[in-house]
Amino acid sequence: MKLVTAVIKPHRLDDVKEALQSFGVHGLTVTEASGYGRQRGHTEVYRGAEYTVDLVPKVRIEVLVEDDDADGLIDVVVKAARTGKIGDGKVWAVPVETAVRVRTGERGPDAL
Amino acid sequence: MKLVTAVIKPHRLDDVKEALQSFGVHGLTVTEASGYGRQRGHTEVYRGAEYTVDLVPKVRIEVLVEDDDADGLIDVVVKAARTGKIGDGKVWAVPVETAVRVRTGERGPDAL
Amino acid sequence: MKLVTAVIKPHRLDDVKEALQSFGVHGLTVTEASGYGRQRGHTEVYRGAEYTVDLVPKVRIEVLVEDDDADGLIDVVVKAARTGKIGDGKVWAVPVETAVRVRTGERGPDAL
Amino acid sequence: MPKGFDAGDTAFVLISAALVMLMTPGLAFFYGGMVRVKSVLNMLMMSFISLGIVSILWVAYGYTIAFGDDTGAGLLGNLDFLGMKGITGTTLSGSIPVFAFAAFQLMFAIITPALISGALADRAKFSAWMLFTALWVSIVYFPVAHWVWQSGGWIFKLGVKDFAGGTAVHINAGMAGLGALLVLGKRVGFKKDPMRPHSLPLVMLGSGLLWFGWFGFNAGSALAANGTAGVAFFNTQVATGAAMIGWLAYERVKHGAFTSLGAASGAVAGLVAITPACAAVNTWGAIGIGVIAGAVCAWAVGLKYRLGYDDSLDVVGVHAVGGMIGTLLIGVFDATDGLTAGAGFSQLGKQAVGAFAVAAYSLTVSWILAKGIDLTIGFRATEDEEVSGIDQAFHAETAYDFASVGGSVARTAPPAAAGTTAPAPVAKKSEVDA
Amino acid sequence: MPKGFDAGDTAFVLISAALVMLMTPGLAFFYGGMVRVKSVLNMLMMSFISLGIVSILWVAYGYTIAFGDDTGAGLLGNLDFLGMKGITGTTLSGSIPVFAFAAFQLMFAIITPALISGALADRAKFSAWMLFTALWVSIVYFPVAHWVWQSGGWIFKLGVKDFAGGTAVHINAGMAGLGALLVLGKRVGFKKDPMRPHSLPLVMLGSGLLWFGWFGFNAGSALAANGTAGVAFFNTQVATGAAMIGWLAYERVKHGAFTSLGAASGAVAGLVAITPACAAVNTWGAIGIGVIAGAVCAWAVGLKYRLGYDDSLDVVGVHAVGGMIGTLLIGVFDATDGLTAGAGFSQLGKQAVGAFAVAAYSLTVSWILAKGIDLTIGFRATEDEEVSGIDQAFHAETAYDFASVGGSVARTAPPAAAGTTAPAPVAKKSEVDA
Amino acid sequence: MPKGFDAGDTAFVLISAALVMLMTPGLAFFYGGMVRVKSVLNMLMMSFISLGIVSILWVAYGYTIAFGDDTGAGLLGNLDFLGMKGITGTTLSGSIPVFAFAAFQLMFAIITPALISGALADRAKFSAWMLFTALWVSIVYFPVAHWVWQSGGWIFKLGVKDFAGGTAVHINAGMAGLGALLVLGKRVGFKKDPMRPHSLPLVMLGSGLLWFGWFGFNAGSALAANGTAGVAFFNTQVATGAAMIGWLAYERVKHGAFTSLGAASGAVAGLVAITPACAAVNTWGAIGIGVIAGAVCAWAVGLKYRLGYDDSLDVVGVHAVGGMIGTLLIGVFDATDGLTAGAGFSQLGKQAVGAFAVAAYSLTVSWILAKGIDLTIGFRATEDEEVSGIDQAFHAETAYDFASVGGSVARTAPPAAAGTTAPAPVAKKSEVDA
Ligand SMILES: Nc1ncnc2c1ncn2[C@@H]1O[C@H](COP(=O)(O)OP(=O)(O)O)[C@@H](O)[C@H]1O
Ligand SMILES: Nc1ncnc2c1ncn2[C@@H]1O[C@H](COP(=O)(O)OP(=O)(O)O)[C@@H](O)[C@H]1O
Ligand SMILES: Nc1ncnc2c1ncn2[C@@H]1O[C@H](COP(=O)(O)OP(=O)(O)O)[C@@H](O)[C@H]1O
Repeated sequence: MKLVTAVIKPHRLDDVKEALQSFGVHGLTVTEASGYGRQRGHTEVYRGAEYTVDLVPKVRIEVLVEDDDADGLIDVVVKAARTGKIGDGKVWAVPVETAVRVRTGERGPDAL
Repeated sequence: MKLVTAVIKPHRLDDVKEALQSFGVHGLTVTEASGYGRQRGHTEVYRGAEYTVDLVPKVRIEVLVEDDDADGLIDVVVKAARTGKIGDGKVWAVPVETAVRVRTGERGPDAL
Repeated sequence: MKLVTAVIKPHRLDDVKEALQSFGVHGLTVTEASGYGRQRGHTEVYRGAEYTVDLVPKVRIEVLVEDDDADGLIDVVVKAARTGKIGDGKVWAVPVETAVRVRTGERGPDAL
Repeated sequence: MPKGFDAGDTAFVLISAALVMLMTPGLAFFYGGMVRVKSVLNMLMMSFISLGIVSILWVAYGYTIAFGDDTGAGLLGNLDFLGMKGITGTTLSGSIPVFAFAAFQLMFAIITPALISGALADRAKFSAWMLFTALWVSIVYFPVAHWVWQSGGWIFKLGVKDFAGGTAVHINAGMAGLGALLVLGKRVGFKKDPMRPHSLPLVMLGSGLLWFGWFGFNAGSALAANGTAGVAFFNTQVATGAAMIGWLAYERVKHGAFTSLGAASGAVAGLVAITPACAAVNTWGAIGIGVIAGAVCAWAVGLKYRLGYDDSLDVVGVHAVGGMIGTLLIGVFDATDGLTAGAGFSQLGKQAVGAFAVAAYSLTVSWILAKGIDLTIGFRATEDEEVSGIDQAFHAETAYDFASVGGSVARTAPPAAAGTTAPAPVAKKSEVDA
Repeated sequence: MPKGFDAGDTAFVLISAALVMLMTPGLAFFYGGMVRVKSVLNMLMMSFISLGIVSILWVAYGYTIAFGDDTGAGLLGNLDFLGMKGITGTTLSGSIPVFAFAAFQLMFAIITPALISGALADRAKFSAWMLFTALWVSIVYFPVAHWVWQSGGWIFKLGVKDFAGGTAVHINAGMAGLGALLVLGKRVGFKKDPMRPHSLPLVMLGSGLLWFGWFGFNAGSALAANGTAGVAFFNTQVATGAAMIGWLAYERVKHGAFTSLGAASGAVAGLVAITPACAAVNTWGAIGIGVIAGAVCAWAVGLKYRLGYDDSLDVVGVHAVGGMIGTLLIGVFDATDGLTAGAGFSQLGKQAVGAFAVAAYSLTVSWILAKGIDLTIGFRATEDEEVSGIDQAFHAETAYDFASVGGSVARTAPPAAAGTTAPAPVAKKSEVDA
Repeated sequence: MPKGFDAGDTAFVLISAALVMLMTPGLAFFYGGMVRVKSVLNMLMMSFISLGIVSILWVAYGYTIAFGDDTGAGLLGNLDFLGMKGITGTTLSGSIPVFAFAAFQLMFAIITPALISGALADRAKFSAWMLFTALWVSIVYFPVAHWVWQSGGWIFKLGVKDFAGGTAVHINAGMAGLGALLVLGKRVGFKKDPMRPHSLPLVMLGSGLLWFGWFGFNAGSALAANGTAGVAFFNTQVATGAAMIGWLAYERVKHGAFTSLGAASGAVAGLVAITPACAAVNTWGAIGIGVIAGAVCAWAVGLKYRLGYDDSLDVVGVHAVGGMIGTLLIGVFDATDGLTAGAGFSQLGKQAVGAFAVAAYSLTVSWILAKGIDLTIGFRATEDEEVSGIDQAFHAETAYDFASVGGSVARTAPPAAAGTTAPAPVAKKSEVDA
C-alpha cells in the first residue's frame, strides 16, 4: 500500500473529494495546514506595523491506497487540485507497511 | 524505526494515550483532523439552506517506535481506540530512516 | 527523495524557516500540533477543578528534499530548532517514491 | 398623563427594563462561554428562548397572576388583568405607566428560568426544555413573585425583605436547577473528562453585561429615580466588586491562581447576594455581603464534586447559595432591622422563613415538573446526541467555522432543495459521530 | 432651561439615543458573525464606517434636509439649520433640547445605510461602499425621513403611520439592498459553496445588542418618557418574543430543528415589523404582528435561492419584508384606525401607498447609484480579492489569530519601516492566494 | 426627597453611571482583542480587577479625598466622608442624591487605572499589577480628580476646563502608562516578532461598548439631563465619527488600507479628545477636534517603534496624546474663551498648565511606584512566563478551547482533589513550555 499526501489550495478540496469518489476511493483524512513557497503571502497592517504573512492557508489530504492505484490516484488529485496558478501545492507518495481498520481490526487492503 | 499514524475518534484520545503509556511509549504528537469515509456526517441548517457536513472530526496521532515494537503498538492503539461503530478510523505504519531528538541531537532509537 | 518531518516548539518556527531558506530549501508545509512527552504540560483551574493539560503546543513542519540533501537538512533544522530545554521535539525522515508539483505536473526532484 | 405621573421615574424604569432585558443575552454568553464548543448554541438558546416563551405567557396570564390583586389567601393574583385587559398607556402604577412596570417585571420573569438552564448544560432535549420553561414560570415563578412582591402576597405580608429578587429570583432558580438536575442526572464523563470553558472571553462578556444590566435590576427595583435607587445602585457596585475580590482571594489561597472565571463568577455571586439587600443595608454592609458571598460561593461550587451531583455551571453554588446569603444577611446587616442595628433576630427569622419556603417549593415542584416531562416526552438527550454535541442534534448547527480562506469542510445540499416544501431530514442520529 | 423643557424626557431621549447608537455595532456583529471568516472585518467595517460618514453629513446638511421646515412640496426640509446653524443648548424641540432630538435622529440615519450592507457581503469594494453610503443617505435617507416624519412631509401629511421607522428605515434599507445587489451580482460560489456563518455566538451577540438598543429606537421615538413610550416598549418586547417563536416554529416544521440563527433572525424580524406599529396597536396586535413577521420572514429568506438573487444576509427577506408586514398590518391592527377596530380599509390603503412609494423610490435610486459607482470607480471586488477574502484585500488584516502559544505564522516587516514616511505597498493582488 | 431634587436628573446620572461602568469591560475587550492568544485573559483581568479594588478604596477614602471639601491648599479633600460617613439616600449633590454622584464618579476612578494596563500587556505580574492599581488610584487619581473637578482644587480654581476628564483621566492614565512601561521594559520579541491582534472582532466589540458607554461619561458629566448634556452628547458623537475618518484617512495614505483596528482606534482617540471639550465647543469645533485627534494619534502610535519604548497597546499614543489634543484645543475652539472666539491665548495657557502639571505628576509618581514595586515584589514576569503566556502563569487558564467534538486535549485531575482542602500546586514553572 501507499500513503498519498496532497497539499492543496483549500478551495479545491471539494473538487478533489469528488474526483476521488469517482475514482473509487471512499475515504480520506484532511488537516488544515499552511504553506510556504514560491507563492508569496500578503502584507497586513496593525496600527502602523506592517507584517508580511508568508504562510498561506492550505489543506493537507491523506489517502491510503493499494499499490496499483497509487499512480492513478495521484493523477486524479493533481488534476482536480490544479488551478494553474502559483501555490497549487504538492502531492507525494510513501510506502506503507501495515494498515488496519480500527473498527474491525482488518489489515492490509481490506482496511481501506 | 517505524512511524505509526492513527486517525481516531477524538474522544478516544485519552484512552489511547493511557494505553500507550502502559505499553511503554512516552511520547507522541497529535493533530486535529477531519475524516471522510463510510461514516456519513450530518446535516446543518442555516436560514433555510441545508448543508451536508461530510467531514467528521478526528484526531491524528503519530508515534515513532523501534521496528520491533511497531506491531505491538499498533495492536494497542487499535484496541484502545475501538468503539465498534463506523468511523473508528485507521492505523498505519511507514518505515523511518532517521530520527533525531532536537534537544540532544541523539539519533535512531535513542531519539525516541 | 525524502520527506523530512520536524515537530518543534512553535516559537522556533521563524528561525527554522530562515535556516532552511539559507540552506536552499524554499518550500515547506506547516501544521499546528500538540505534543506529549517528557515535557510535562501545566495545570489549569476552573472553578475549583484542576486539570492537567499534558499536551503542549508544537508546530509540525514537512519538507520534501532530494535524497542527498536530507541529512544536511535534518542538521539544519535540528540546529535552528534547538533551545536545549526539554520538549524541543523530534525530526525524522521517510523515503518518498513520487512527488508531483500540482501546478505543472512535474515529477521527482523538479517538483520541489 | 394622569396626576402622580413622573417622567423622570418613567424614564428610569423604562431604561432599567431595557438593562434587565440585556441580562438574558448576558447570561446566555456567561453560560455559553463555559460549556464545550459542541453545546454553545444550545446553551445560548436555552436563555434566548425564554425571551419568547415568557413574554407571551406574561401577557396571557403571568402579569395578572403575579401582580393582580391578591385573591385572599396570599397565594395568587386575581385574573383582572388577564391578557393585559383594561391596561392602557395612561394607566399608572405609582408614578409610572403600568406598561412600564409590567415590562420591567416581565424581564425578571424572563431571566429567572434562563438562570436554571446552567444546571442542565450539555444534556437536555431542547423541546423538553421549552416545555419546562413554560410550565415552570406558570406554576413556580408567577406565584412566587406574587408571594414576595405583591402587597397581598403571604411572604410580603410576613415582612420578609426582598428588594430585587434574592428570594423570588435567585433562590428560586437555584433550587429549581437542583430539582431538574436530579432528574436529568450527570453528564457523560462527569468527574472524568475535562470540561473546560471553550471561551473565557465570552464568559467575561457575559459577566460584564450582567453587571451592567444588574443596575437596572437592583436600582430599577426602586421603581423611581430617587434616593433609594441611588443607594441600591451604589451598594450593588461595591458589593459586586467586593465579591469579585472575595472569590479571587479564596482561589489564590486554595489553588494558587487568580482565574478570570473566578473573577466573573465572583462578580455574579456578589450581584446575586446584594440583590435582595441593596436597599436595606449601608455601604459597609454591602461590602460585607459581597466579600462573604464571593468567598462562600467559591467554596460552594466545589460541593458538586464531593456530593456527586452534576450542577454543570453551578446554578446551585452561585444562585441558591448566593441568594441565601443575601437574603439571610439582611437579617444581620439591615440598617434598621438587622442584628448589627441592634434589632435582634426577628428580621433574620422572617428572612429564613421566606427563603426556605421558596427553596422548598421550588425544589419540589421543579423536580416534579422535570420528572413529569422526563416520563412523558423525555427530558434527556441520548448518549449519542450528548457525545457528538447537542448543537448538532437539536439545532442542526455548529457554533464556529474558522476554517481557512476559500475552501471549506462542508458541502451544500443543492440549494434548490431549500426552496421546496418537503421537509428535509436532519442527520439521522445513527450516522452521527460518537 | 426654557419653559416646556422636561428633564425626564431629556434623560429618556438622550439615553435612547445612546441605545440606538449601540445598534450599529450590534448590527455589525449580527452581520459579521454570519459571513465566512475571510470577510468578517469588512462586514464590521461596512457598519462602523457609517458612524463616521453619516455623523459628518448630518451636521453639514442632513439634519436640515430631514427635519428643517418643509420647503412647500413636502419633499425636502429647508436649509435653515445648515451646519446646525442657530441651534444651541437651550433650543428646544418639544420638551427636549434640539441637540438631544438631533442626536437621536442621527443614530437612525447611521444605522439605515448600515442595514443595506448585509445584501452585499463578501464582494463590495470598500471605497465604493463608503461612497455609496455618503450618496445614499444624502439622496435617499434624508429626504425619505423628511417625507415620513416631518410634519410637512408628503407621506406624513397623507396620514401614514410610521412610529419608529418601518417605512423610513426598514423598507427603505431593504429595497436599497435589493437595488445594490442587482448591480453587484452574486458571490462566487453562490448556491454551490457552503457559506455557513463563521461564528453564531457573534450573531447572537449582535441580535442581543440590537434587541436591547431597539427599546431606544421604538420607545424613544415617543420623544418623551410617557405612556406612549411605555406602550411602545411593551409592544416591542412581546412582538419580538413572538416573532422569535414564529420563526423557530416555521423552521422546526420545515427543517426539523430550532436553529440559533433562526432565533436571532426571528427576533430581528419581529423588531423590524413592530417598529412602525409599536405605538399604534394593542398588546395582542403586537403579538400577532410578531408571529406573522417571524414566520413569513423565515419563508421569505428562502426566496433568494428560488429567484436566484444573492441577498447574502437577507436584507430583503428580513428588512423589506418585515418592514412591509409591520407597515401594512397597522392598517389591520391599529387600535383606532385598523380593520380590526372596525375602521375599514382607509388606513390600510394609506399605509400601502406610503410603503410602496418609499420602496419604489429607494429601489430605483439605489440601483442607479450603485450602477453609477460601478461604472466609474467599480463597486465589485475582483474575483481574486473575493476568493482570497476581502478582509485582506481592503483592510490588510485577518480577523483572528488563534495560533498557539509562542510561535506564529507570520513575520514582521522590519518595524523601523513602520516609522518611515514612504507608503509601503500592501500585498500585490497577483501574489494573493486564490 | 429634599427640595432641589430632580428625578429626571437622577435617572440620567444613574443610567450614565451604569454606562460608564460598562466601559471598563468594554476596555477589557478592546485591549484583550489586541493581544496574542496567550495573554488575553490577563489583559481582561487587568481591567476587571479595577472594578473590585477601586470600589472598595473609593468607599474607604477615595471619595472623600477626591470630592470632600478642600483642606485649603487645593491639593486634597478633607476626610469628612471617610467610609461614606454621613451620606444617606436623601443627601443631595446638586439635584441628585450624593450616592448617584458618588457612583458616577466611582466609575471614572475605576476605568482610569484600567486604561494604564494597555501599556504593560503580556509581561506584568498580576499581583504586582493589583498593588500598583491600589497605590496609583490612592496617590495619583484621587488627588488629581480633586485638583481638576472639586471647586477647591488648584487646577479647577485656575480656570482650566476639563468637562469629563481629558486631563484627570486620559492624560493622567497615558502618562502613568509611560512611567510604568519605562520600568517594565520591552516585551520579549518587541520589534521582531509579529504580535498581531488575536481577535479583531473582540477589539471592535470593545470599541463599540466604549463608544456607547462614553455617552454616559461625557453627557453624564453635566450631572443633569439638560441642554449641556445635549450638547455634550451631540459633540461626542460627531467628534468620534470624525476621528474615525481621520485615522482611516491617515492609514489609507500611509499604508494603503482602511483597517478595522484603525477604525476602532480612531473612534477611541476621538472619544478621548472630545472628553474635556464636549461641552465647551460648538459642533464644528467638535468635528475639528475629532479629525485632528484621529490623524495625529494614528501618527503617534508609530512613535514607539522609532523611539524604542514598548507601549504595547498605545496608551501613550492614544490617551496621553489624545487627551492633550482635546485639552489644548479647548483653548482654540472654546465657544467663548477660545482663540477662534477671539478671546486670545489666555485659556490656551491655562489648559497647557493644567495638562502639563498632571502629565508631569502622573509620569513621575507612576514611575516611582512602579520602580518601588519592581524592587520589592517584582513587577515583571519571568521570560519563561512571558514566552509561554501569562494566562497560564498567573491565571492557570487558557482563553479558548475550540478542540473538536468529543475528545479533548487535557485530562482532569481526579476531581475529588478539588474538594480536599490542601492547596494543589499550579504548574511548576520549569515544566512549562517555553
Ligand atoms: N519542499 C517542500 N516540501 C513540502 N512542501 C512544500 C515544499 N515546497 C512547497 N511545498 C508546499 O507546496 C505549496 C505550494 O508551493 P509553491 O512553491 O508556493 O507553489 P508551486 O508548487 O505552485 O510551485 C506550499 O505552500 C507548501 O505548502
Ligand atoms: N483511504 C483512506 N485513507 C486515509 N484515511 C482514511 C481512508 N479511509 C478512511 N480514512 C479515515 O478513517 C476514518 C474512518 O473511516 P470510515 O470509512 O468512516 O469508517 P471505518 O474505518 O470504521 O470503516 C475516516 O473518517 C478517515 O479519517
Ligand atoms: N515517540 C514519539 N513519536 C512521535 N512524537 C514524539 C515522540 N516522542 C516525543 N514526540 C514529540 O516530541 C516532543 C518533545 O518530546 P519530549 O519528550 O517532551 O522532549 P525531548 O524530545 O526534548 O526529550 C513531544 O511534545 C512530541 O510532540
